[in-house]
Amino acid sequence: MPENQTVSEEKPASSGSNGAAPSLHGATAAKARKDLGDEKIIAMYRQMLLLRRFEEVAGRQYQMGKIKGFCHLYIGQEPVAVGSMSGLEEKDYVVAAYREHGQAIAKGLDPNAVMAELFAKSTGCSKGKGGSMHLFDVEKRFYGGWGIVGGQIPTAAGVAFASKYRDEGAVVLCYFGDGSIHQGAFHEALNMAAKWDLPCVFITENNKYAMGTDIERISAILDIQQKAVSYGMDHAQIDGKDIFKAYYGFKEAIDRARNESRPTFLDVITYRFRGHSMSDPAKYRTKEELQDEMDHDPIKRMETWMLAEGVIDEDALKSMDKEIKDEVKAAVKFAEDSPFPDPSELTTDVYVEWNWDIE
Amino acid sequence: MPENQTVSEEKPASSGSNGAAPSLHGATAAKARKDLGDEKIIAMYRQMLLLRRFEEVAGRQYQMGKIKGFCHLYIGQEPVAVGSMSGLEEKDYVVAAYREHGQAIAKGLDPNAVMAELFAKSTGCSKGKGGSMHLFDVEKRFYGGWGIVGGQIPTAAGVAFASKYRDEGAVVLCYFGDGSIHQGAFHEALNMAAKWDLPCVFITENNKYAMGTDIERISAILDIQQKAVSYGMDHAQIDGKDIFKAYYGFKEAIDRARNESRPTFLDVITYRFRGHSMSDPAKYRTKEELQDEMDHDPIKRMETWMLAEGVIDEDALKSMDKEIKDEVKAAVKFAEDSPFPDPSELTTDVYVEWNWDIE
Amino acid sequence: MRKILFRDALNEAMSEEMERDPDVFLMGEEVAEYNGAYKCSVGMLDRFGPKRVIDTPIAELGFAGIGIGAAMVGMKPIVEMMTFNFAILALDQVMNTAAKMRYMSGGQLSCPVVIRGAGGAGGHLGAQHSQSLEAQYVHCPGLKVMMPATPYDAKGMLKTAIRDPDPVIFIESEILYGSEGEVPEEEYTIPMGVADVKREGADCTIITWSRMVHFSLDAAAELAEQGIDVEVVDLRTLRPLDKEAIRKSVKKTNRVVVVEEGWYWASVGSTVADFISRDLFDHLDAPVGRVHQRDIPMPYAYNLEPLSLPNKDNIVEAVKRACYVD
Amino acid sequence: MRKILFRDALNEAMSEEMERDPDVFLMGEEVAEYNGAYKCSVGMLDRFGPKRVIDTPIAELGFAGIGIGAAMVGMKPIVEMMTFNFAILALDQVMNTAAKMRYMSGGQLSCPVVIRGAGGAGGHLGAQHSQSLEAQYVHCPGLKVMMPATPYDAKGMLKTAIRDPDPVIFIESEILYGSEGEVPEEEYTIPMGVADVKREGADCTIITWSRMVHFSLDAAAELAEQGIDVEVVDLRTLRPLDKEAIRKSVKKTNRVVVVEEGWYWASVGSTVADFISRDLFDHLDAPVGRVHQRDIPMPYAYNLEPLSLPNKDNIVEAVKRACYVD
Ligand SMILES: Cc1ncc(C[n+]2csc(CCOP(=O)(O)OP(=O)(O)O)c2C)c(N)n1
Ligand SMILES: Cc1ncc(C[n+]2csc(CCOP(=O)(O)OP(=O)(O)O)c2C)c(N)n1
Ligand SMILES: [Mg+2]
Ligand SMILES: [Mg+2]
Repeated sequence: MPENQTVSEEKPASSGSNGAAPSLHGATAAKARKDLGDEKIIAMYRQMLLLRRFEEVAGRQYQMGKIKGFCHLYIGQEPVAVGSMSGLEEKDYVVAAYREHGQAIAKGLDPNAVMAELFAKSTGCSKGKGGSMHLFDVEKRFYGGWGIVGGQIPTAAGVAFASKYRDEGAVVLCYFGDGSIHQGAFHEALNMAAKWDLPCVFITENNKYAMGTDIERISAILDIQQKAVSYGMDHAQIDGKDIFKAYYGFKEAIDRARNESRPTFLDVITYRFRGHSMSDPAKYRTKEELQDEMDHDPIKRMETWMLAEGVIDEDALKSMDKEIKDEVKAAVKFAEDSPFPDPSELTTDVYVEWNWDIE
Repeated sequence: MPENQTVSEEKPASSGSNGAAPSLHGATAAKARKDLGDEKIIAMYRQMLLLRRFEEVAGRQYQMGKIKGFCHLYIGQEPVAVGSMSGLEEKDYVVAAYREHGQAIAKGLDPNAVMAELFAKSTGCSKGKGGSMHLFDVEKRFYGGWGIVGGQIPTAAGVAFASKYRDEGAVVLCYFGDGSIHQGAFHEALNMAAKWDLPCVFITENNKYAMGTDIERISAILDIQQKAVSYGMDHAQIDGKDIFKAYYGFKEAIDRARNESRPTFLDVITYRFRGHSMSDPAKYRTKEELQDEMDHDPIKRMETWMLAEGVIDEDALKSMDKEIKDEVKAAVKFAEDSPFPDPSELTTDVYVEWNWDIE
Repeated sequence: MRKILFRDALNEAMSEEMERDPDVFLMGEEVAEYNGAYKCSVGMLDRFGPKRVIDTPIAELGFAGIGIGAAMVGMKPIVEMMTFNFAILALDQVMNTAAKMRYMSGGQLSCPVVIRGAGGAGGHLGAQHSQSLEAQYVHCPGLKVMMPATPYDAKGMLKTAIRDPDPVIFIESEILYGSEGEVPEEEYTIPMGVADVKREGADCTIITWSRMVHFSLDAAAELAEQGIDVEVVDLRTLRPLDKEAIRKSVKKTNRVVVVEEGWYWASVGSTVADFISRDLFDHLDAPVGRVHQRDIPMPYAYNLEPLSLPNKDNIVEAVKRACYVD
Repeated sequence: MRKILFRDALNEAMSEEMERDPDVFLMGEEVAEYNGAYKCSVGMLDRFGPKRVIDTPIAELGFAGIGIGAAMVGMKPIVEMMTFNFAILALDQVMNTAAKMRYMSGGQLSCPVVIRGAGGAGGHLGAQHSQSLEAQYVHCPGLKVMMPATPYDAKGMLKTAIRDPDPVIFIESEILYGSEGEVPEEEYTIPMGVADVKREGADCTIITWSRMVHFSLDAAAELAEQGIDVEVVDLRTLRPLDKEAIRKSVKKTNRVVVVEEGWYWASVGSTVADFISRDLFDHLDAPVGRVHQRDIPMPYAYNLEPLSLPNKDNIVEAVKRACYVD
């Protein structure tokens, strides 16, 4: 085993791990409670629930034709965004793919602005010009939103390069799917990130599928953290279905980036409950597999644990859910009430300096 | 250590291994003598010498302005081409980069046709249209000759794909430099070659430099055979300065491709004595390093061994050298005497079917 | 005649050619088990098996190269690009390998590969997913480029492309996959490099291709009501260009508008317009008109997207301008 | 005025801007320790250190992306492509990231990156190394494209490109690196989008750029002897196009030839010719002439290569044709 492999003391809940108790692993959770305190833990739960409710509503709005084009929901993967960003500082950067509503909101984007973006409204975080796949918020240091699989990986390394060059002490989290690791862009970027010690965490959200393609069908290896061996890069597999294991796994990588300016490659085991996009019936997986995953819904598992441990009670949970639902409803109303971009917006924002007539 | 790593019993002669005896390693050479017989061994030596003399003359012809453009000499790397192809069958394919005079001649291309190609003559193996970087001979199953670093790697995998699809039992040898392994094309091709069990041997001619860049300056790892771990591919490091170690190392990979239809990734340690191309003064390496390598000239080492073992005597060596020099001289004369392509050739060979006027 | 969908016409073309020639195979992302991202290969995995209908990883440069390499030794690969937006990643293999191998080898080999998939704007997919990139291929000698507008053409042209001994780039409008049209049961092919007059007319020629053929026909219908009789020439093949068809039509009408879905500068439309302006200089009664996408990345906002794309009104206007009518 | 080499003019531009602005850095293959494959960065590693002059692996897509990513957060990277033939591999990052980020983010960010390096035919380098690929960039909104023809322009334009807040593609003719020209000691810049009349004339306009400016000037000298007074307009910036400069010259001469080094179809020359044919329809006394590379991959054979490239004779001929002289 290569020296720089990080081994988590516990095995991640693999997809289809039948019969596993629907709660979080005791030891890690207990440690987290001590380290983080109940308030922070409740905030993390709240954020996961917010992502969930936001996405559920976005899905419905899509079906009603308010959101168009592609819309890739994050439902099921919430512990990845929330677990990774709970250890982040404001100055840190996030770069993501097209399934990025979760990361955007977890990085602090206003749900109103995200919903408005999906609705193609001028109040959207990208003024309605980006859409679901291209959310941006420079103030929150959230840099997209990529439609080209793997395209964000070199670019994120470039953001990390800048952070290091300017001595910002800021870390970059770069998210991508398991399908992206076969792209040349991944490989080229990781070699340079490792050679140049860039403060970047490369996060594979390994939800097992790239559209309809099971990773087993197209990847020559399944323990994909081994990809990091090619670059002598630190690496780990993370249980992305357990918010606390995720938190600690990411924390280690983030600390390494911040304190040692060294990148890490993470294979984060997760699962998406919905189809690839709104138009995907997801026939490539069995009902049993999906059901089993949903039985181990990471949000439900956290809830069970919180109740059992007395971190929160049923009433507080209920009122939190209501609050969040209202928040999401308000986001829809905000989006609904906002104007579409003015036609004059069509030809702005192409260049910073642009004093010629187009065409 | 991953299971599928092949370990050669002896360490390769690393660059700058000062004081090592200028002869071949006894055990492997002795075995080779038994396995191959003296005739074959002399033929292998003869081929190395042919490549050497051919290149020396090509270099001079370049300086005289007979050869133009880029011209990348293979001098020093001869055991790689000869060692790998000595285990090959006629039906096997070779795909190479731009430093491919050596592989072309080792694969059986007529030195006359190669020299004529460098001279831009219509009798050249590519009718003068390809040049030094684009040698082709479809009959000999030699498929280029690539100017784009790493571009030949997916294409070679495609040739292997066809061989497997049509059940040809033919193996593909794909050669590329140590600089090429950072290209996305390398990574994408290796994943598919491994996943699809393509009969391809991926050969890194690791001469330590990519133009002026020492591999240590741009590769995150130095034991580059570890790159194969990403693809669960068999791999080995080969001493490409010792013709017999090279022969056996390649043989194992070729057999694996032929008999099991499985690819191998090889890190072949070699060294180029000349600059990157004719215009490179190669100031990026020390005189001592170069001198040390030239003191261990693989051809000289084989010569010493053959004489010591009585495989051949001084006289035979001398007359062989003269014969080869004459052969190369004849190639120059052939090239010199051949006509340039007719101007009408300018617009042929663009398409197979082409019945429209150009422009 | 029976009517079938555009995507099914492509499926028939591929399936018939695979039946005919064992060297033909299909590879790409999601082409096998998923039946194609746009369902062009429905049933083909079942029919031809995994040896000939092959799912790839998301590695456009790599699998394009594999297809091209297989073609170099005589196979007839069909390489599906999920969309041509992603084919930018494979452009090196297309331009530097497929297009040049024959020339560089002095004619020893050929690259009979078809690289096909969706092009153009799909509908509210944003800037990275809504590009008409045919210019990249038309620019490059060694390639042939085809873009069908109807199910009938799609089938006949794709069969021709598969049989062609040279590399063919075959771009299908994403929006047209679901369109329906007449396609005979009997076998037929449509020759490379031959345009088709989709509507005859006397007053003005529209030169166009792919999805814009339909926009142009709509515009022609509207213009007919206003007394302007428009001829619509569907180029079908963009490289080589059917110069004779263009000459014939423009010499008749003396007025011409070139309509394309993509951007304005260094585009296929610009080169067709340039060809006409120079070759038919003495036959033009008005400057060549052009209709095209606005010179901007595509906005997601679904109120803005239609303002960026060409539409019937733009075309009507451009034809009127060419006819000096207002 | 002092005379310096083209490559040294580029070096001065980069060095002065790096001195001026700590956010400017240079990265690419062989730019640091080797002083540049074409020696454009001689001494820069020594002067600015390895933090700001960075050798990369051979991974064009990757390091272009890193440069672009750094630009997205406000740095000013100069990314050297050893030649633009290899930049095809990086085209996705250029077209889908650099060119679109500002638009997709609703104007929140910009990508002030310069991607520069050698373009055009170098001299007997064969098909994969001898391509003029500016059309790929001119086609794409969101990019700016500059191509200097003289050391003076090279320096002033590169300084402008580095300071420009948008992504600039800056292509230098490989053959011109060793050419000499006057360059003042004092600081100056040359504005984006402004063409330059390299020779005034009354009878016919040549529109051209980069290396072809010199071919055109040679042709103009020969034509002058034959009594034809040619104006040579060097576009310098290809995107945005200096339409006013073109209009001004063509309105004066009423005849025009567009000369480019690259291929014919869907090219920059075709779009410039198209623009002229349509915009200046009533001012043209002859069809726009075009001179360009033959529509084939570049042969290595050094007797054939000159037959493929444009040359003085082609240009002379085209101008005469435009002037109806023979
Ligand atoms: C370069 C490129 N090729 C193909 C596509 C089409 N595509 C969009 S998403 C996707 C699957 C990606 O799967 P994965 O990386 O696992 O991410 P997930 O959807 O699971 O989050 C594909 C093939 C694309 N957007 N870009
Ligand atoms: C894609 C691409 N980038 C850059 C170049 C320029 N170039 C030509 S050879 C070379 C170095 C390659 O080194 P290596 O792969 O080690 O092969 P070697 O020359 O040592 O045989 C470079 C950078 C190229 N030809 N193609
Ligand atoms: Mg996935
Ligand atoms: Mg090397």
